[in-house]
Amino acid sequence: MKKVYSAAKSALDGLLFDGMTIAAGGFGLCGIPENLIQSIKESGVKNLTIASNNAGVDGFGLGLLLQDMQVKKMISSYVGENDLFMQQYLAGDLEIEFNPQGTLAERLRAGGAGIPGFYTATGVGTKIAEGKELKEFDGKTYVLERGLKADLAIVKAWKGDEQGNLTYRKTAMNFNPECATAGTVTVAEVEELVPVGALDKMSIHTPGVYVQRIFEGKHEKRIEQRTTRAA
Amino acid sequence: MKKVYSAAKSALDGLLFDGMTIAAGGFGLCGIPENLIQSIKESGVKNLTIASNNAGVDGFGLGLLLQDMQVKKMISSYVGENDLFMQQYLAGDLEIEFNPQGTLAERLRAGGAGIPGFYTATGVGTKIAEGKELKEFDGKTYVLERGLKADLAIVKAWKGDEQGNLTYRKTAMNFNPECATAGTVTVAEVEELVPVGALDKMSIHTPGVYVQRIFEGKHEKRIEQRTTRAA
Amino acid sequence: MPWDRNQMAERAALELEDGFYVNLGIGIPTLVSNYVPEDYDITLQSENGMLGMGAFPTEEEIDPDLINAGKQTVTELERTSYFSSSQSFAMIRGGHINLSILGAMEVSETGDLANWMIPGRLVKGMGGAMDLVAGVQRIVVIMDHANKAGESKLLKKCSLPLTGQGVVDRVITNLGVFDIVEGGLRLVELAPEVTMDEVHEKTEAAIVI
Amino acid sequence: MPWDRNQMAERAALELEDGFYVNLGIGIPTLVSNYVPEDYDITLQSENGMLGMGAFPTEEEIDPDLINAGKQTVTELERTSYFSSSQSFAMIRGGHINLSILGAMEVSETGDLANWMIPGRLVKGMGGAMDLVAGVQRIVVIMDHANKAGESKLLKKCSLPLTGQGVVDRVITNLGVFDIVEGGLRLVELAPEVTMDEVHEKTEAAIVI
Repeated sequence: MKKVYSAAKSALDGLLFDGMTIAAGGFGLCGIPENLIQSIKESGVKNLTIASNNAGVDGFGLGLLLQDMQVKKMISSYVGENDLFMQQYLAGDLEIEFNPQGTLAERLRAGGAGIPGFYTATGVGTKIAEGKELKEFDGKTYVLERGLKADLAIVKAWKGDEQGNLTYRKTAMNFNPECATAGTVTVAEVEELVPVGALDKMSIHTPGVYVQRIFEGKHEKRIEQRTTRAA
Repeated sequence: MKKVYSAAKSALDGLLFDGMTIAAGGFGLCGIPENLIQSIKESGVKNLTIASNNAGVDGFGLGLLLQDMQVKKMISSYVGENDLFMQQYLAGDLEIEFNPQGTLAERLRAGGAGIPGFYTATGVGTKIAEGKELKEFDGKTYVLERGLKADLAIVKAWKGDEQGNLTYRKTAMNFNPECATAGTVTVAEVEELVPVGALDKMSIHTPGVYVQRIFEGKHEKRIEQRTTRAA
Repeated sequence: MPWDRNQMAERAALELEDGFYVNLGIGIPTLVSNYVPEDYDITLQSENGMLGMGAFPTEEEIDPDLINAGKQTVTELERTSYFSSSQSFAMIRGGHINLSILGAMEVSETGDLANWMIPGRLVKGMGGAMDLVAGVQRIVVIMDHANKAGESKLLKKCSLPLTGQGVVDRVITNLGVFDIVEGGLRLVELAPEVTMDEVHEKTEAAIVI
Repeated sequence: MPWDRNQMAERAALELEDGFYVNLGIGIPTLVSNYVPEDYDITLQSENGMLGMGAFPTEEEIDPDLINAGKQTVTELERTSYFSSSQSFAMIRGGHINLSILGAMEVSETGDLANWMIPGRLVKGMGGAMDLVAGVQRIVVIMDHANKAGESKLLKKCSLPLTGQGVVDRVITNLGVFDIVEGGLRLVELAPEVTMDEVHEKTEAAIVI
């Protein structure tokens, strides 16, 4: 069982199909699977539903998939940074399902954990709860949210090994561990592929059981809001 | 805000009351909060409901709390290793609520995560689901399980710092992270209290926000099933 | 004289207690961190997965793997821990964060809060705001008392789609500090030289004594 | 000649596929690890929070912080990762473990499994068994075909309280291998010199061809 691939293209071989659902890690442009997104763009696959907290920016990250209208629907909490996105959205070419950020994260975790539904107070009394089942627990009202699974999860980690074990770095972790669990197949790109045993066993954030394919890639790691103080 | 205490007794000061619910980390005798259990025994607090995967052994771990009949009810998945437990159970002095191990773990996580209920396939069609709400998702039946919170959580970690950040070691992690989130107040005992900044930031398994009190203790770490192979 | 942005942030800093874990929204709430008392041990949570958020980095310190929920580059502290999004919101939803200070477009007299969408305008999404207002122990809103057209933002009922229902504990505006209580807003404090008459005039929501 | 314990375990090892993540119950299932083909890359999960469980330790290697779900001391491997109980069962419940091989007291012709309590006897609890049978992709049971009184353990309906309903995929007994299919048990394989007549005689559950 070899999990290691040479690059994004081979790692995605046979996995893509029109109309599929993809869960993508990353928050803004931080910790996004840059190489896999680029390769999905090049594949030309269409009608994608993508669960990702954000939608990238024009010309980078998930924004790349908008250039050829590959995305049918986004499941996101915030999509403000992308003009092309907004054009397609306003033109009715792109559907968006807004999920509160914590609900999206928990939906992905639940999907990966075999939990088809859970109750949360988030969104009760708002548009988000409309049409969803409400239930009272101990006198407080909660809304039923569904676990979310994806045909494919694409994630980015700092280091990974040949068994698919992954370690993330700082806030580049974000949604990646949840997405990794929610994919029927999960493909991981890492900055550094290390020998099995080289990772600290107590800081393997995604155990290899969740990762079917892995490759080492180069990462631009573009910064969205460069904010500094005087030295 | 000083979280550091000198020992179990002072760390528990003012927290114990008769009839309270305690969530206790550990699996078997592995990763149990030895010092806190001993101190709870000495406090004489009564009528406890304890959520813990197991119930210790005679004279060690949670078994200590049975000697003076301090426990009213256990919420556990397996309690086989304790004669005194069985005597009190058979005599009707001790109530037990069996939870499947994964359901117990998820109930504690949910309790700590503000999720009052979740659906699982575990136990559907068995005694465990009797009297609980069933619901169908995508043609499969699931049972509603409730989030579980405790008045107090007692956990044991390998290393911790003065901010309450905790790092566990190997399988001594087990239920400790879940219990830490489920306590209204959480007290942690560690093998080594280290300066803030000394823990690897990517392997802090329990962030300090969950820990209100912490102390360094000595640990016997008794082994339940010493099993070896020839060298 | 009504408070300016910085004075509102300074007033909001009085909401902090030593040892608090706090989540600050973008905009004026971010300024609150400039007014934390020196002897207080305050830990800032950033909902993208960080507890113990530090200052903005120097040019040399910039790390693309280290940003806050506003996607700005930040730094870490000795105490910092990192975690995934589901863990971050478990912390928020589970009531482990003591205080969130955030901005709003409207607040109602029953504590409803609207700050994520204006019908007819481009909707960017709620991000983590709905989780924060539903989960954090105490919600303090900082906002101008009236909008640019001079209309009260403290309403009987929000006109905009809600972010959360009955979630606000306290509102700090340029005119004063108000708690949401049974029956409406209770005045806690007035900005210097602001009169009760002015507040009444500029407030649609019921004010209770 | 019916299989003995080791032969049942050896037969069960044929259920493994290269790359599988596997959870083995206590008792005979544990023996399966002795028969893993050398060229297979198999990872054992231990539900107390470990993926990549190694052999028992030598005296020198014993570590009280390193035990398996049977509370026995074990060792780690290069590939090993550790995680908390909720993460361990997220893995199990979410269907990420390929195969679980476990013992049973009774299995019904519809795949019901009973292995955790006998009414009137001391009940110790189900541990992780209910989660495993409900969540793991494929459930293979190893058990004797009949109990000590000679009564079939493959029943039309379990007499004991269930661990899981309709969860068993395959049963390996000392007499042979049986799949749970529409209508009952389908014989997959007989132990050497065991006849179909003997199986019919010793099986209460319906056998389909």
